[in-house]
Amino acid sequence: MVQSTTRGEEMTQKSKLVASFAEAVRDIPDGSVIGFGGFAMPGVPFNLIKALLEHGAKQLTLVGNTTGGAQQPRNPDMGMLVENGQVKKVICAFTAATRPTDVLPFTKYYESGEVDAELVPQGTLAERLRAAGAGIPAFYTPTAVGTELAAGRETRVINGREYLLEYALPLDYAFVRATRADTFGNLLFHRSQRNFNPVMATAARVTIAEIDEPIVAAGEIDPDMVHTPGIFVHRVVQVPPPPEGIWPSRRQERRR
Amino acid sequence: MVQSTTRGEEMTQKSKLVASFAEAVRDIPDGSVIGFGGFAMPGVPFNLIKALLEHGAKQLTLVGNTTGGAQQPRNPDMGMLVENGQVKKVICAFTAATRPTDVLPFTKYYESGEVDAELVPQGTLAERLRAAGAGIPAFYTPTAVGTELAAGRETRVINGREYLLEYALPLDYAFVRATRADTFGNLLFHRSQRNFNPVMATAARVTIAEIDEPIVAAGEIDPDMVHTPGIFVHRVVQVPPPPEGIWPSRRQERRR
Amino acid sequence: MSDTKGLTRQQMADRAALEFQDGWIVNLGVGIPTLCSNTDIGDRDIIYHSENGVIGYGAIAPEGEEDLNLVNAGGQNVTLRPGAAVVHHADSFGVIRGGHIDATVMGAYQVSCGGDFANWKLKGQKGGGIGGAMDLAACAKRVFIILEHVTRDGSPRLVRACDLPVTARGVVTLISTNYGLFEPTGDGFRIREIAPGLTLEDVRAATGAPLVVPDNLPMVRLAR
Amino acid sequence: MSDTKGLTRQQMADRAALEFQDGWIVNLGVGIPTLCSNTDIGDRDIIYHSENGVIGYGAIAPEGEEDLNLVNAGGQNVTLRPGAAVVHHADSFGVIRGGHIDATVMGAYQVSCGGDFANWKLKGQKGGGIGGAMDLAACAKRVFIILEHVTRDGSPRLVRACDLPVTARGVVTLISTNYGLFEPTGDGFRIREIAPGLTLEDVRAATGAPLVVPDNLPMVRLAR
Repeated sequence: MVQSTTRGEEMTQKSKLVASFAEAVRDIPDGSVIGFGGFAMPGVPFNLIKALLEHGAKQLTLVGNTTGGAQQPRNPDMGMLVENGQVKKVICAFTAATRPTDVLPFTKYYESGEVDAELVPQGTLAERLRAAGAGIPAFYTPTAVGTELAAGRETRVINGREYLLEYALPLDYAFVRATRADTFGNLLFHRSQRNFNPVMATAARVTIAEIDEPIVAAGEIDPDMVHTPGIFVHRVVQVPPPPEGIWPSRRQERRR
Repeated sequence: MVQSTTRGEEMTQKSKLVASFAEAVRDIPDGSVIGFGGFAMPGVPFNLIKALLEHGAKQLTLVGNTTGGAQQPRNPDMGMLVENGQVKKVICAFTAATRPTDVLPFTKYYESGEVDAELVPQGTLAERLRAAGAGIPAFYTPTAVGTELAAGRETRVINGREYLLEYALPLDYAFVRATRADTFGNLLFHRSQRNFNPVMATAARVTIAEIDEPIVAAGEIDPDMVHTPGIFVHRVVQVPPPPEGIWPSRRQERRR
Repeated sequence: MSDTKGLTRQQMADRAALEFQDGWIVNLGVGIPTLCSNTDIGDRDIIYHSENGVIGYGAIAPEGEEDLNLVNAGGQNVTLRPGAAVVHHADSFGVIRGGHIDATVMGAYQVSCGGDFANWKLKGQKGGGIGGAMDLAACAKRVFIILEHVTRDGSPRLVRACDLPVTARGVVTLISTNYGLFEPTGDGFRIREIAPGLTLEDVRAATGAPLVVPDNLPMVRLAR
Repeated sequence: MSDTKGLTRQQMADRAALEFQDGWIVNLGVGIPTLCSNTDIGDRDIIYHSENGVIGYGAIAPEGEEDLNLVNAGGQNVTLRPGAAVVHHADSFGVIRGGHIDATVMGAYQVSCGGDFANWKLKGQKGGGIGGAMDLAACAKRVFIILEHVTRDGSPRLVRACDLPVTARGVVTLISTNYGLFEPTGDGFRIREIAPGLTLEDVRAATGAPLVVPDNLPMVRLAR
């Protein structure tokens, strides 16, 4: 559908297409810092998380909005890596669910001290990742000033307002999910599937993407329409149809 | 061509379409800080600059990559506003041309002290504008450390490297040029027309956009494909065909 | 919901939503605030923003027509209105921190008369659930809080000082409870409107700081 | 160009370009560096980035086929290669500052043996032309400088210390001049290759800091 006016040879003959999720995560060592796109169901790299569960790397630091598991049905999430004993620390915007009546599977691991967590406001989390990708080592933000999260930390008054110093959050690996990709790794997201995925991709040394639609040749995506440029993406894997591949499902509401 | 799956009423019945460039700039007061998109020929809001020349607002601070005028043919540029006596200060990445043999019309106004200038590395300029739009009052960057531009300014060592503190650069008005727009102000840029335009739009209290293609109804642009969301755009003006409207032209190379 | 006095949850949301002005960009938190989008506010156009980068979402998607890649901040499958745009998470919080949100509506455990509020951490809890609340609270032009006037055990939620960890300080501009509509004044709460079936003494007894009462106290307005 | 000894401008660019490795992301500055894209480096794929947000541009557009909204950093109408992407200026400098540029190639007035270089301001000038040079110099993985070995009046451009205001300090990794290929060592310049027709004594006389000379000094390599 999109029209391309590119010309000449592809920028690289070396496709970034990887045949399986297992192969895509095989080299991830113990101790890695891994970021996960996704907000609620859309954009979560379910299949890569499943492969990482099977891969078994340990002492991981996970970065993402939430550890998951408050909603049913439950697809692979960061919390499962915790339950599987692979995780040292989680950096996220929720260590407990939004509604006090919900229980995140992760919470008990955190409360017992088995797994560490760093609780970060969602916008600060997104900005710290963006900063890491954009070479900004630190920045000031009004968020969390005057709260427990700012206790003992450096603040600065600028134009009469107090701001909190925050540092970039670089990743070793990012797992993302996109709708469309070409073999060079250019990505397009559909609707709110985008969320954290583009900033995770820029913050990581190695970005691995699982892709909904058949992966196309470089040149098939209009350069103006790319959400994440291929230079930020290192491996792309095609999500197979269900049940082999894991896809977003309709959420079961508890109250109707 | 783009497919829309939006539904229901438009978000606002109040179109942002303004009938003329003169009307779009009419309320700009003396002393305003105005940002201009554009890098070389693409994305420069020629028609809005022309209207501002005719409007005559004075004591302006202009923000943009360069003041222009090194290349022929010369279309309306920031330098013309300087020559027209409307400008107090320019914040830009060039007060002189890249090639020492080129002469910018602006340079003599700066050298004589008639107009002030703040020389900012191009990436720092873009990031300061982005910061203003994104509510980041200040940030650190490795750029310009150890140079004359950093003399006497605050630096900070983070993870063993020295960084320079830079502040957000908010604008009163931004002038941008885009290829496509809807009546809600959502913008699409073609190729390198994009450049500074999206960051100028987010940094400004009021963004005025001149548009190449016929302006479409809200809902005609795929929400995934929007480069600048309409919430950042306040007035859109259709560029008429030449000669009434001013369009990018082929550059005349001096050396063939 | 243990306290059934006064307004229903939808009415509390309605009263807050009636404050929205034409063209506002509004962010609705999970829980009662999401009900604000059901309120009939006439021909005023509101642009709903959610933290995950959706600008201009509309009604909940009809069953069977959901786009599973399109949710609001509460994870519900929504629709988009013509003119909508999608951005990534860092840009979405750029919209918030950049001061482009005219009003954010959130739930809370407590609000103080100094405009502080608490909604991310329970007493004695390790960690909590912040989400986008601290960003929204610190940066939106107006912070509206909707909450039940008292806790399940009858204690006031409108207090002199929050004893729970705060989400932000001095930011709340309006409070809609089942007992009425309030504004923090610094020393107490100005009651702007009172819920039907409640007396001023009922409200006073259930509020943890002095009430500032106007000469004529209207009932809560629920229709435009 | 007043000094016609040694390599041509295209040859100086060719020699720098031969250093590019497969898959590198490269930013070419205006002037001689743009000639690097003409060099035949075989089947090595290079992704060219320009400051205005174009990732993956290709050859100069044929006359009559220019897209007037598509230029490189020098303002020339270029083409895009399949797989190209366009981003805005802040994101484009995110690519640069984020350390994603494998090599930046720039012109300069002077380079010091400590790896400093100067290319934005002439002596006594008020202001100057920085553009993206300081960002690229501070953040690219490798900084290659291409310049004429001596000034028009015969003074060395490879010096102990720059007397012009520097663009960045200690960043230059490779220098391609019409006299040969050099690397700053801190105390001097290591000559890696010498241009045909020049003697070591010619080079030494025209260089403002000690030369470090290998046992076998090859001629400048101009083909892959």
